[in-house]
Amino acid sequence: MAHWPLLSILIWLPILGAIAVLALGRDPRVARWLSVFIALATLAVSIPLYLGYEAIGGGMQFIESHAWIDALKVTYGLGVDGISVALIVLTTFTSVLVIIGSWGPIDKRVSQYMAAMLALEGMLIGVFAATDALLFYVFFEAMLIPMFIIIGVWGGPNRVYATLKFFIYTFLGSIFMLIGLIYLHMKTGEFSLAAFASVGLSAREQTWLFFAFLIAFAIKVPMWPVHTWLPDAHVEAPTGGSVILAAIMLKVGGYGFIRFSLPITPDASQEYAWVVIAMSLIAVVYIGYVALVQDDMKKLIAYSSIAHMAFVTLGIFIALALVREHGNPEAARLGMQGAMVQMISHGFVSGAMFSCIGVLYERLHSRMIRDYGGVLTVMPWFGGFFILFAMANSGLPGTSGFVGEFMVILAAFQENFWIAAIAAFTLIIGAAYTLWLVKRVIFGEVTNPKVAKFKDLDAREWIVLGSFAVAVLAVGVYPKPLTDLMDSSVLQIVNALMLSKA
Amino acid sequence: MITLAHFLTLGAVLLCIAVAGIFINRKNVIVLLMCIELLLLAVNTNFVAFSRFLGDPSGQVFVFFILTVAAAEAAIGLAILVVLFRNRATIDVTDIDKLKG
Amino acid sequence: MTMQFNPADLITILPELVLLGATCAILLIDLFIKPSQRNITHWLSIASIALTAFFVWRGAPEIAQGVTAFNGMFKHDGISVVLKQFILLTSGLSLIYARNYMRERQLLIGEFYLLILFATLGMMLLVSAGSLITAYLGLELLALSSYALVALNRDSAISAEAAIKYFVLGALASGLLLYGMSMIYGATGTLDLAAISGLIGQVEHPGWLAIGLVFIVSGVAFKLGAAPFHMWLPDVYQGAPTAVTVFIGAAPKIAAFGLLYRLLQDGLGPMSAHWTLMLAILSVFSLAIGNVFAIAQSNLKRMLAYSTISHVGFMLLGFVGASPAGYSASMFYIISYTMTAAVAFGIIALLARAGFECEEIDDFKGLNQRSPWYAGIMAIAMFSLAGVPPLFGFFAKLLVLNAAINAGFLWLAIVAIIFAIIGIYYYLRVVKVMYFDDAADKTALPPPSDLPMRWVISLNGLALIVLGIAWGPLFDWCNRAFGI
Amino acid sequence: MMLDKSILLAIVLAPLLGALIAGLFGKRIGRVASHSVTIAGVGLSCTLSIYVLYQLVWGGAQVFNQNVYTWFEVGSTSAHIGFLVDRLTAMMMVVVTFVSLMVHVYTIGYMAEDDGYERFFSYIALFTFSMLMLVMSNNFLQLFFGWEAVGLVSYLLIGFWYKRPSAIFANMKAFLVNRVGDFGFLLGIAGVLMWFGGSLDYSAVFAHAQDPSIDMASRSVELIAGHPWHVATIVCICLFIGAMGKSAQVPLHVWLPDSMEGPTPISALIHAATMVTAGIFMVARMSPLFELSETALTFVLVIGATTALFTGLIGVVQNDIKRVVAYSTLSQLGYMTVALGVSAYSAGVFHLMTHAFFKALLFLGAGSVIIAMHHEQDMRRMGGLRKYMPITWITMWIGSLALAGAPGFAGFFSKDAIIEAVGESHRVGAGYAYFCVLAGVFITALYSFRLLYMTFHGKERFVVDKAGHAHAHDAHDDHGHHQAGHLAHAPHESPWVVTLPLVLLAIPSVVIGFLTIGPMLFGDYFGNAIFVREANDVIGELGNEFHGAMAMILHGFTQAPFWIALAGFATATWIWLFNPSIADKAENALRPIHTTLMNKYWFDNLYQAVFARGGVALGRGFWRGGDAALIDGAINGSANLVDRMSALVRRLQSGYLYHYAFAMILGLILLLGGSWWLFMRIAA
Amino acid sequence: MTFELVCFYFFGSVAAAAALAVISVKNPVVAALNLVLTFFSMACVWLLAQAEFLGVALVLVYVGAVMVLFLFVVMMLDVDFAPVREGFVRFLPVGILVAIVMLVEMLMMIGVRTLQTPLTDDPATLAGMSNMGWLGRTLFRDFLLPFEVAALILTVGLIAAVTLTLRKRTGGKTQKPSRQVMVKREDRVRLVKMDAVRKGEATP
Repeated sequence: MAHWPLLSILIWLPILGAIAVLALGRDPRVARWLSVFIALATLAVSIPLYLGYEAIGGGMQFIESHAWIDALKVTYGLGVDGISVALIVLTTFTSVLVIIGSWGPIDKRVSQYMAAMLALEGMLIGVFAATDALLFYVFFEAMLIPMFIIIGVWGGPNRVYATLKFFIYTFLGSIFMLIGLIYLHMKTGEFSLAAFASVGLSAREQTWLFFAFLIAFAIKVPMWPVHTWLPDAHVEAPTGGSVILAAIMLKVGGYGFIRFSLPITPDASQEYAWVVIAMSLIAVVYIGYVALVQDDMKKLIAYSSIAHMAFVTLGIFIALALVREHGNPEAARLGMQGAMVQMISHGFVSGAMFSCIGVLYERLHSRMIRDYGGVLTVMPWFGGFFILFAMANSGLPGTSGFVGEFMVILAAFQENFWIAAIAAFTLIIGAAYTLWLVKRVIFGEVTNPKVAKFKDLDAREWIVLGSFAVAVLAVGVYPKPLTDLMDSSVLQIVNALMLSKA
Repeated sequence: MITLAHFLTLGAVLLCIAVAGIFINRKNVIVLLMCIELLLLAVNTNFVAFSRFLGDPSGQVFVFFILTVAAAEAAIGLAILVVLFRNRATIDVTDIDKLKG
Repeated sequence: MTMQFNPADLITILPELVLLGATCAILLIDLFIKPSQRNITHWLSIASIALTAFFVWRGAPEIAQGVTAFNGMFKHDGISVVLKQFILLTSGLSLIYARNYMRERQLLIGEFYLLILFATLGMMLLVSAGSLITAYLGLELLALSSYALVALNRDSAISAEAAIKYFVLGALASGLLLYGMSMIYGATGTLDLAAISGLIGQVEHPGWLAIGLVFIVSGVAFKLGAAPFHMWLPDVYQGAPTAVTVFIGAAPKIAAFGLLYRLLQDGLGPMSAHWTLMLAILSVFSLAIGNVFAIAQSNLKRMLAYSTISHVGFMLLGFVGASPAGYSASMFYIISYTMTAAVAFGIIALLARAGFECEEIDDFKGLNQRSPWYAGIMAIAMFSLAGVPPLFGFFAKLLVLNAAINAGFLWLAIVAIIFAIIGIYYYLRVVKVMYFDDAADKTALPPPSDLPMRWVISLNGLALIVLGIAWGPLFDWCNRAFGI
Repeated sequence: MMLDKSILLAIVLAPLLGALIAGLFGKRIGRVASHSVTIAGVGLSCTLSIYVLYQLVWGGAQVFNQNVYTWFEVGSTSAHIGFLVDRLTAMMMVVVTFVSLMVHVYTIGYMAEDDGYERFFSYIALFTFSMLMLVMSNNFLQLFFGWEAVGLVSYLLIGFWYKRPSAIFANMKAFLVNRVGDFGFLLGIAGVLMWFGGSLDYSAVFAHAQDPSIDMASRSVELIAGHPWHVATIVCICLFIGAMGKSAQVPLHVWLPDSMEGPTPISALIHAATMVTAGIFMVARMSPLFELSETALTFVLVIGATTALFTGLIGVVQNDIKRVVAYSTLSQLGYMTVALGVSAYSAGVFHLMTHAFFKALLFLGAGSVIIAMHHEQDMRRMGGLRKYMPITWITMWIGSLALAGAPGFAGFFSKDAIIEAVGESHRVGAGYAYFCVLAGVFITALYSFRLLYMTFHGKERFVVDKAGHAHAHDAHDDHGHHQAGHLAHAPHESPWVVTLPLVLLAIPSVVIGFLTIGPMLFGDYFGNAIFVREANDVIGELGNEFHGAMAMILHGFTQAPFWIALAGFATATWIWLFNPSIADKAENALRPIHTTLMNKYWFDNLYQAVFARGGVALGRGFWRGGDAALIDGAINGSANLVDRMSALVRRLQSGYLYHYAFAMILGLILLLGGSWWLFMRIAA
Repeated sequence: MTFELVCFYFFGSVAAAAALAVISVKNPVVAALNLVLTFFSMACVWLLAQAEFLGVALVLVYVGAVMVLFLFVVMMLDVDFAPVREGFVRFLPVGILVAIVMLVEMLMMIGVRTLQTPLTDDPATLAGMSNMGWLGRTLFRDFLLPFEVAALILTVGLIAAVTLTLRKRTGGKTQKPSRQVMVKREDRVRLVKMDAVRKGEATP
């Protein structure tokens, strides 16, 4: 199977599928079935990728490289290491659930919606698979278009503001990165990430490149203080949009830090690691408190996403600091692994939470916490799922939510006690806002007569939430396969961090 | 005795008058067209002078072409003017402000 | 220096001769056909353009630096080949997009075709100008036709207004251009561009060169529509009949690029130290003014006009390096821009109905519900103009930014992207209106009657994607034109 | 010989399996099947636990320490799931599974009419699983897993009646307060990983701690520049904060009383016998670490002593029968902690065990009373129940005597040992602790017998109205639905499923101490499961005077604690048995003290005000002020700025030809000037 | 101060003055006549530079054709005398200032002060031919292509002018006998039935 261009198939199958859906999807039923079929096919293709990937060694594998633009030495270069494989599988897995989940709620212009989703999937896979900076950038930017449409067309009342904010915010970030990439191209004469990583850069160059990348990825993650687009986008987006956004798109930011900031500007990253770490810690506490007082479920989860993604950035830059300042690669690996596991886990958990909210929204068409209460009485199964995911969200051991945070905190402690302490504060604040949400929505007497009429999960919702639950528990109970998948890749990155460039 | 400077100065003066005429003018468009003719006149003076002082004919030939083009230009300009007048019943510059912002 | 007329020269200008002959033939034929048979003129014009394009392709010079004719007054090289091909292409497109619109307004007269053909001829001369005089005459041929085209709708007050503004300012600009030419001529004593660039080294009055350069740059900036010489542009784009806007919005920009290159590089190349700075200043002005003014617009044609100004600013980024790579980037940019603008204006023309111009942005409300296909194409055009990958426009931006940064104008590149971000907003607004808002009436739009137009504009729109993914060949072509 | 891993796995997984079946398919398979399957599971693991204990103590089995599977492995850092089964663990396993089994049986009767029946069994079985994972763990990760898992189950069980606002408030409160503890606990674990040899396995960590070549005791680090701290102190205090949360030590005790919102069996199992003692177990388990830091132990000591006395005091004024027992639990946990504080780990664990039996007994007894009173929990509406429910009455007496430490009863031995250990200790704060524990004895006796008298003796303070059989048996989950103090029909003894566990628990409450004190405290029962440094070995010193349990009883009569307890008993009898009016008089006389106690020293109010409301206020501030005003303000502001600028400048495009021309000429002049300047520069 | 210089100054100043008049007088007709004067004097200036042909051509082409066209249009449109707008006066100084600045910049860069190139003798006569022949030779040998293009430009001008201005008369009254004979009574006469007017209701 190795001789097949698996990655290209993974990227283009959904994108071409999107076109097919647009073309054939006049009848919504056709559109739905076709898109599910394509998504499943993509998932199926991603399995040999996972199986075929040799974790030992951890270098780039499934490499495809064709000249794209000779004049600029731009290549259509694809390749994956453990990290990419994990994220790609996450993408294909989530996309299937998202599309299944969107069957009910989306009733107008179904084919366009499904097509947008599929195109988005393909582009996301492209981002995770690209080894050429320009290719990466193309996918990185292109994915804004379908998301823009998804939020804008199928979104809530304030969708226009939200989607414009989302698009311009993200575009603003990435375009500075573009300048950085061009500059690097000038230095190296090509666009391959490997070349960028190996080229020597003066401290000054590294500094402004670092910040160019930081803006791009910090907005994507998003990190405090450039996070405000996320709550709006989430609140207005349709359920599927929120799930994809939270579960995968945010990961692109963290992935970017690992692929760009660290290897290309290691010294600047070291010098300004404190900036990122500070931003992350602020996010944990500040955003935690903000989440506490939200009265809109989606907003609450959106904020909790920001807080959780803060652990990703924290882990990454803690790792850097550990290597550079303490010469402690072991702990650095732990931190980096933690960041990665956190990404995957957050993908499952946030996706699941948003799906849950979608289930409720479908029934009551309100996201306001105050409209609910006592849901457990009428929807026992749903209540069970919700509590499970809530627990995962508050990082309960045995769920995936715990693993990453645990690793990151262990690593952070070795960098600095106080950093670890502030990070560990999430145990309290995270539990606080999540359980309060559970208390107000799931528990209690049924106050709203509409709620009393709720039906419990139907088969479709069962599949979605069930799959998420399995994933959450599997990673929580036995994370070793995941960490093994990424371990040697992480090792390579950490080792690369040791060498200075200036 | 006449030097090149005289011609160039005269050309520059005419040019500036013409240009000033275009942006100072608050009256009707016809005067603008006249200013354009002045402008071309200034240019032509330059060419004539240079060609004369360089002893190279192409300058004067250029002037010849400019005259030709200017004639065609005037024709078209006046035609447009007529169209404008038919639509607006005025050719007052200050009234031509439907398109703005 | 005088030399005899050399018949071989006729071979060199064969494409122009073909077009000229065809035009004259059409002029005569059109006299004898009934208005109902205008299609004959239509197809004849398109055919003649295609034929010309064929001869341009056949006559492409083998040697890189190209061949000259008529004592170097006419220069035929790789650059002129590329530019001519796209001038012809865009002119042909605008003819196709125009027919329906003009017919519905009883403006489908033979002169329309003649003027466009003459303008095209003028542009072809312009881009292969080897001497100041050829450049000037080509320019005037183009300009005079354009003035007339803008005023073509004789019963429209705003068309007339646009035309008079265009005319007066255009004449002023060519006057300035001429003055600059006169100073250059005075300093070097020749009108031949190649000779000029050779002589610049040893002129006794460099001041004349400087002043000539300034006037020339101003004149060309006007034709390009670079701020602060841009003010005619919004009014003309808005005032002209949309079909005409399609034309003057596309092809002449390519020609203006050619003019800029011929005069500044071929002629005044050695003075690049001067003009790169001027162009940088113009570029900043254009980016700022174009993007900021565009945001407030409610008329789509006018908004696109301002966006044109900003794109000119972007295109100039390629010139600040005064390097072949930069020129080819600019050429790529101007090509991508014209292709995209053709789609945008074409869609407006396509959706317009008799008595309904469909040029207000609000006219596009809910287009996605009424006609998803054309909404999609318009969206593609908008995203391409905004410079979102993987569309044509993005790679054009990439190349010019690359050129600017390589030329050491990092600050300029950053200014450019900052305004590009501002620019995103108004392009997205169009998409927003088409996709997110609801139409006043949900009824599906009847597909435009003009079948060829539907096909061509669809292809044109898809080309923006195809050229976005496979832009290599075009880029190589541009590079080869500049001998890279 | 070696213990068989599969047995241990069976012990752990049997309850889990039961829980899953009852949880997922409960509604399908019905009530009987649900409780049978869970009871079967727990019963199995109980028997196997006893077998394991037997093997370890008499069968001469080795300590079992193996990993089951690797959880994750990153470089040299690895975490596993594995079991460490030594006698300490085995003892805990037996206690946990036995009490759990009793509670299962009891529940059949107690929850008979609740529609959450299957769910309940699933929960308690799940709890048993989690608790076993906790105690059997051989590494910190799994310890933390169990730690939080029992927290989760307790959360679910406190909120079992999730429609009651009070219940869902209490369970959230419990979870959050525990999370505060876990916050410290997690940092402690991180510290262990960093400073104790980079491993999470007990064996490795302890080995590192005891390695003389490293001398961890004196290794220190500067968390705040210039203030070196012993790493051992930091780690131990962090870990103990976790214990404070789980074992409800002041100031993290506030959740335990509220947790009585849960059904009584839960109070017995989780909030008395097992979960809350996890902290004690953990510290005992970590004895090799705690032994490294005097400071940490002092901290433990003081916290424990404070808890022992002051929470007991609250118990005296409570009228809710369950709450009285709850506060007594707090106080007893304080005793255990004190024991830990003076390095008498074995005493602490010993008290843990005895306490587990008699406190479970008391809770279940209380539950039995509550059933009889139709979920009336206020003792002021009880009295004279002894004739209605003799078994409960007697077993409650036994439990109370054990609690009060009547010589011979289980509690006597353990508590006495602790008190004497404190007396022996020379640790800083030992004096304070000694006073607290002695005073605590009096208080304990006081509230224990107060409870008995108010409930079973004296005149009946409830009315039985013959009418209204209609709502005699309706849902348990809303009590006090009928007029207070009115019963549908006369109270009667509970069914056998309720009384049987009472009896079965009463037996160990009497004898267990007598039987096991020898080996456990002064024998070599724990072996090296618990490590005490020579200098701190108070138990060892006590051991010198120990001549058998009988002698200890006799000796006990001559000791202060006995007389103090007696005094407490006498006071209680005098007041609540013979002339209750005094109680009210005293109440009025000591009004300020009484209010203080009634308000539990205002801890709850304080936390509510500061953390709950403060947190919300802070969040609002961040949200409205930070996100909305500052950040979005800046962003939308700049957007609007561009808009307004655009609307403004577009006027420059005036539409007048001469302005256009003027702009062109200005541009021209600009370029001219610029180029002139440039030209001059180049010329020069 | 030679005679030529005197003439130059005379004609030059007249040209400049007339040009100023062109842009300043109210009446477009006067403006046009001033323009004519400017052209005349400039023609003379050119003659001073021995550009006889162009001088004459200027007079013929402009004064003879273009200016007449201008006057014709002015008359045809009978534009009224535009009143001077208030904006004008306020703007005037700025305008003049800008114009002067521009002039100064240009003169400085041309460097007129230092420029003392003397008038050499006529290249045409050196070449042994008249100015006209001199030009013609160049024009038809070297400038063949431009010459053709110029022709095209004139054509375009022609086409454009015609297209824009020529229009079919609409509303002209012509007889159509065929329709006249085919007319029917119904087309012309309509019988309207009205009920009689009663007293009181009539004439509100």
